[in-house]
Amino acid sequence: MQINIHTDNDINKAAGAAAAADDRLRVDLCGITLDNPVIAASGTFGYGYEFAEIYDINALGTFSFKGTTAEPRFGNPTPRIAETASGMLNSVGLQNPGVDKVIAEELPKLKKVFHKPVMANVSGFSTEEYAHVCELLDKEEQVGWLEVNISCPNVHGGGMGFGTDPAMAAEVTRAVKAVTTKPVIMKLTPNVTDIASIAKACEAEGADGIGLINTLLAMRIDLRNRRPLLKNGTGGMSGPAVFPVAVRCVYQVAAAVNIPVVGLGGVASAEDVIEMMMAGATAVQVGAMNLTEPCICRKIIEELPETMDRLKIDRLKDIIGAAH
Amino acid sequence: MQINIHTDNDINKAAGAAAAADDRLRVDLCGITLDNPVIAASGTFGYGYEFAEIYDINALGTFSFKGTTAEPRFGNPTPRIAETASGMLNSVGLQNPGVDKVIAEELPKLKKVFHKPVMANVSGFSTEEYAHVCELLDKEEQVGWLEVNISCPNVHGGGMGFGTDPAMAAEVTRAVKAVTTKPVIMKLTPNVTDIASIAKACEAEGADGIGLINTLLAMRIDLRNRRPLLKNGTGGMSGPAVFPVAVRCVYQVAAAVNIPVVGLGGVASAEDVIEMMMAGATAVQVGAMNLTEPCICRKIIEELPETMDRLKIDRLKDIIGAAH
Amino acid sequence: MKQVNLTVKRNTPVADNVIAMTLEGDVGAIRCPGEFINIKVDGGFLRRPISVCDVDTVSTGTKRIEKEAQEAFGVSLYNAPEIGGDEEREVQGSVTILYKVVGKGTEILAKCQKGDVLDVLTGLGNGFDIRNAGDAPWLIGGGIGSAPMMMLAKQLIEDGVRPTVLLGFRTEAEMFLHHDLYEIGCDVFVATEDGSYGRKGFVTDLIRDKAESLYCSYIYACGPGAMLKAVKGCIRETWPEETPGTELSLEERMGCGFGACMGCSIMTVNGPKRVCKDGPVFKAEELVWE
Amino acid sequence: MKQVNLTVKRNTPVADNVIAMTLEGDVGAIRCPGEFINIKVDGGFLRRPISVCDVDTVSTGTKRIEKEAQEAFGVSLYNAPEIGGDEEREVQGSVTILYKVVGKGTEILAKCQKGDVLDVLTGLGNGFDIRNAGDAPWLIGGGIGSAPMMMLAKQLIEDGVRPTVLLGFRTEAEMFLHHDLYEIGCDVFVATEDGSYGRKGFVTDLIRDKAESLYCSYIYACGPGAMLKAVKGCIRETWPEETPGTELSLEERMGCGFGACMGCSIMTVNGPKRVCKDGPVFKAEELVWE
Repeated sequence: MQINIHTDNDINKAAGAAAAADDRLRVDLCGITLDNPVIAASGTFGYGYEFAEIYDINALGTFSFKGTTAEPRFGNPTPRIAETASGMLNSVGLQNPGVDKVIAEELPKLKKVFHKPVMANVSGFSTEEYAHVCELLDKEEQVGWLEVNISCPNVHGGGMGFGTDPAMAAEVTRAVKAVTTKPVIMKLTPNVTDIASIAKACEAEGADGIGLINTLLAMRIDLRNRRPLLKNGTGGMSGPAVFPVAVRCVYQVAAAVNIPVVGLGGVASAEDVIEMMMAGATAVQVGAMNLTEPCICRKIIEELPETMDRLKIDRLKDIIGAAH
Repeated sequence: MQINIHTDNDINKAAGAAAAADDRLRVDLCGITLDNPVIAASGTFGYGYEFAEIYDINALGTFSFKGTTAEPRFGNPTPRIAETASGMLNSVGLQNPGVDKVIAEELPKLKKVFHKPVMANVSGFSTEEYAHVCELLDKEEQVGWLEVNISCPNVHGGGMGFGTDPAMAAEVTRAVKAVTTKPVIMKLTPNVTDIASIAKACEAEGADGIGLINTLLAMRIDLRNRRPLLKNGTGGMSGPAVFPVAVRCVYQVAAAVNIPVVGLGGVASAEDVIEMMMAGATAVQVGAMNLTEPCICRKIIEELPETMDRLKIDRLKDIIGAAH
Repeated sequence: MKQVNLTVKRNTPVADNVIAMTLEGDVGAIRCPGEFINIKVDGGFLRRPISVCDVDTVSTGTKRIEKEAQEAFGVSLYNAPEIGGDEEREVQGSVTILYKVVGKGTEILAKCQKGDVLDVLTGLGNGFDIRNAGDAPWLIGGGIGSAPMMMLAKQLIEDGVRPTVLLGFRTEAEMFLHHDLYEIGCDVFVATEDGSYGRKGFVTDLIRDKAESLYCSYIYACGPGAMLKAVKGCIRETWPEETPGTELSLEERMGCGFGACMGCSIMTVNGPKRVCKDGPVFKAEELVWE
Repeated sequence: MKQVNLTVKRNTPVADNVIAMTLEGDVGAIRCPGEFINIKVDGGFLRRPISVCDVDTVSTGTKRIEKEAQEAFGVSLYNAPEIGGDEEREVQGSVTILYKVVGKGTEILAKCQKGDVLDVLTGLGNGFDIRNAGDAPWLIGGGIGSAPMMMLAKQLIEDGVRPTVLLGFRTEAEMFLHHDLYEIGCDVFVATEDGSYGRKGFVTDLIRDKAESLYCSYIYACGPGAMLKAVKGCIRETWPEETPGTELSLEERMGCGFGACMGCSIMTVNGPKRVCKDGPVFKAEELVWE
C-alpha cells in the first residue's frame, strides 16, 4: 500500500504552522502535550490511512487506533451496522489483526503518515490478555497512551463485563499498571448504574485517566424478517443521539476523580468539544462522525478558535470542568 | 374549563367505528382489552384535556396520566427543558397537584372527554407513599391500571433509587400489590447495569406488567454561562434518539419475565410500534413525540393497518415477541 | 390550538439579527395579541415558539377575528383560550412574526424561502386582554419582546384608544417596529442602552421620564425576564399609590407549547402556572419573583 | 476518495421503483466500473452507498479518465485504489446512478429536485478490472445490480470488445438498462421470474442457455447475495473444466464506505476483507460462502 499524498514536506509545513500557533488549543493529557484536544476515537479511524488520503492527520491532537487483542479476530458476522435517529449501531466485535501484527505491520506503516504519539486501544477477554497486550504496546515508541477498553458491548464474556463491576475494573487496571510505564486511560461503558464508582475503582489502582463513554447497548429489529437487524442481536449506539448521555457521564466522573477525563460520545462540532470540556473533559474524542464526515476532525479543529472567540474563551485548558 | 369539542354524539360514533373494526389492532394488557396498543405516556399527555381539544382521545388504546404523588409538588425550577439531537431533556420533577386533588378534580373532568379505563401513573419518595397513593387510585372506577414509576431521574432520593436496586424494586412492588386489586405495571429506568434483574424482582413480587424505558439520565451545558442548561443539572432524555436503547431493554426484559411488557422510549411511527412489539411489548407508549406532534398518536393508530398490510401482519397480537 | 400549514410570504431582516417572517394560510385560531405560534423546523426536535407580531385576514382587520368569533360562538374569546372550536374556525389571512437569530432553530428559519411551507401550531397561549386598557394604555417592549406590541396597538387603535409605546433596544442598529407603530398612530418613545437613538438608558428610564407628563391607565409589557422584573419594580416605585394594572408577557424554555408537559411552569400567587398555556401573559401581581 | 458537491441534473424513474439520478460536478475521483459513491441525505445519519452506473466527462469518454490518470500519474489506476491524488485530480463531468426506493434514505433521494446540491464521497471501492475481460466477456446483472454494467460495457466496447449481457429481473415493469446496453452495442439477453419478458426464470437459466452456443472468456456479475452465490455455483457447473474467471460485486450494509469502521467485513480465503474498500468487487475464488 502506498500513501503518498502528504509528503514529508507537507508535514514539516504543518508542524511549522502548529508551532507558530499560540497555545489556545493546547492541553496536557497525562503529561503529554496535545496540540489540540481533538482525538479521533478508536474503531472509527482504523490505523489512520484512509483519512490520511484526504487530509493531513497530523492536524489531530492524536488518534486512538483500532482495538487490539492478543490474537487476530475477525469479529462478528454481518450485518454489523444499523442506522438510528441521529446515530448508528455497530457490532463489529473487535475485528483486528492481533497485537503482533499491529506491532510488526501497522505501526511501521503508521509512522509514515502520523508523527505524533498515538493512543493504543487495547481489549481483552481476561485480565492476563489485557496485561499482555498492554505490555507489548507499551514498549513501542510511537505509542503515547494505552487506552484500555473495558467496555465493548459487542463481544460475549469480553470487555463490558470488566467495565460493569468496580472490582473487575480495578483488577484490570492493577494488572496493566504493573507491566507498563506509559499513561493508562481506562475506557468505560455507560451501561451501568453508577459510572462514577467504576471510575473511582480504576483511579484507586493507579489509572492515569478515564475515557468515556463507549457505546450505549441498543437494538434495532428488521420488520420484514422479524429478527434483530444486527446479526449479533444487540449493538453499540453512537452518534449525536448519545451526546447528552456522554456529557452527563463525563460530568459525573469528573466530579468523582482527580485524574484527567477523556470525553467522547456523539461529538460533532467545535461547540460539542467545548461542552465536553466544560463538563470536565481534558481531551475529547470524535467517533461516529468520522464515518459520515471523514474530514470532521479537521473541520472541528479549524473551527475551534472562532468558536472560542464567540464564547469569550481564551485558552481551552481554562474551561476544563468549568460547569462544575 | 369547558371542553366541548367532542360531543357525546361524536364519541358514540367513534365507539361504533371501533366496534365495527376487526380485532387486528386489539391487544390484552393484564386482562383489559385495548382497542389498539397505542398508549400516550405519562408526563407527555397531562390529563388529556389539551389533546382532547384537537382530536378525540378515545381513539387511543388508553393514556397514562401525569405522575401522581401523595402531596402536591411544584417540581424543579426552570429551565426544565433542553433540546438534543433527535430528542429532548426534561427535568420537570414530578409536578402534580397531589393524589387527593387528582381524584377530586382531575378524574371527574377527565370523565367528560375520555371513556376508557385510564392508566394511573404513581410516584413516591417512600414505599409507604407508593402504597398510599396506589391504594387511593385503585379505588377509582376510571382507573384501569396502576403504573408505578420507580424510575424518575429528576427527583433526588425519589423514584430512580427504587428502580436501580432489585431489592428496593421488589419492596415497592410488594407494598403496592398488598393494597390494590388492579393490574400493577412497574415502570423501570434504563440507567442500570442489568434491567432484566430489576424486572424479575418485580415479577417475583406479583407485578402484573413491566413498563420501560423511562428516560436516559443526561445533561446539556449552556456554553455561554458555563453551567448545566437545566437548572436541576441533569435531566431525562427522550425522543427518537433513545428508541434503540428502549428496543434493547424491552427485548432483554421480555426474554426474562412472563408478564406483559409495555414498551416506550422514542416511539414516533407505526413502524416503531411494530418494532417494539416484535421486541416483546404487548402495548406501546408514545411519549416525547406528543409534545412536538400533538396528533402523533392518532396518526400512528391510523397508519397501523396499512403498515401491517405492507409487513404482512394479520393481527398485532401475533407479533408480540416475534423477534425472539 | 390548531395545526396548520402556512406558506412563507416574506422572510426579510428588519434590523441587526432580527427577521420578519410573514406566513399565509389559515390564521383563524389566532385570537388575541400576546399569543404565540409554534413552528416545526427541519432538523430540530422541539418546535420554536414565537410571538405573534401581527395578523391580517383577507377581508377584514384583526379586530374582526374577535367579532367573528363572538358571532359564531356567542362568547368573547378573551380569557377563554381553553374553549374549543379552533378546528372548525378557518380564516384565511397572514400572520407576521419577528425573531432573533440566536441558535440552530432560528438559523434554519432564517433560511426559509418564499413559498416554503411550514407546519405551525397556532392559537397558543393566553394573550393580552385589551378590555383592561382604559383610555391611556402604555405598551412597553424590550428588544425582540417589542414584537407583540404591533397587534396589540392595532386592536387598541381600532377601539379608539391611542397607545403610548415605550421601546428599549441595545443600539440603533437593533431597533425595529418603532416606525411602524408610529405610522399606525401610536406615541412612540425609544431608549437605547448606548444612546445611539432616543433616550440613553433602559426602558425603565423612559417610564420614569414619561410618568412626569403623561397619564397611564394600564400597562402591557413584554421582554426578557430581567427587564420585566425591572419594569414591575419601576411601576410600583413610579406610581406607589395608584399603581396602574399591569400585564407582563414572560419567556420560558418550552417543551410542547400547549400545556401538556409542564416544562415551563412557574410558581405564582395562585399556584403553579404554565407559561405556555396559562400565560405567557400574566397579571404582574400574580408573579412571585425572587 | 474525494468529497465533492454534485448538482442534481436528472432524477427520474426508469422502471417500477427504480430511479436514475445524474449528478454534475467534479467526477475526477471515479476511476473504474464497479465503484460506488456515498451520498449524504438530509435526515439520515449514515450516507447511502450507490453503485456508479455511468460517468461522462465534459470533453472525453469514460475511458479517457483512465488514460488521463495514466498520463498524470504514470500508473494504471486499476487495482490501485489505495493510491492517493484524488484531491488533486479534478475532472468536470457527470455521474449517473440507479437506485431502488427501499427505505427512508432512498425516499429522501427520490424527492431531490434538479438543481439540488448533494454532498458526495466519490472514488470509493475496488471495481471491476477490464484488463481481465478477454475477447468475449459476459456481464451478468440481477435487479438493481445491473446498474454498474453500463459503465463496464462502455469501457469494454471502447477497448474493441463486444460484451454479452445477461440480465435478470422479477418482471417486465421492473426492467431497465437492457435497451441502453443494446444501443451501445452489447448482445443483451433478459430473464424475468414471471416470464413477462424474455426467458422465464433466473439469470442462471440464461447462463446455461447461452453457454450452449456462445463462448465466454470472463464473467463480471453484480446482484443480490443469493443471486451471486447461485451464479458462482452455476458457472462451476456449466464450465466444470475451464471455468471462466469471475468477478463478483457484493452488497453489504456499510458504516463509512471507505474502509475505516470494519462494518462490512467478510471472511475470504485471503483473510478478512472490507466490502467497501477491498471490494465491492472480489474474484469469485476469493469468497468463502457457507
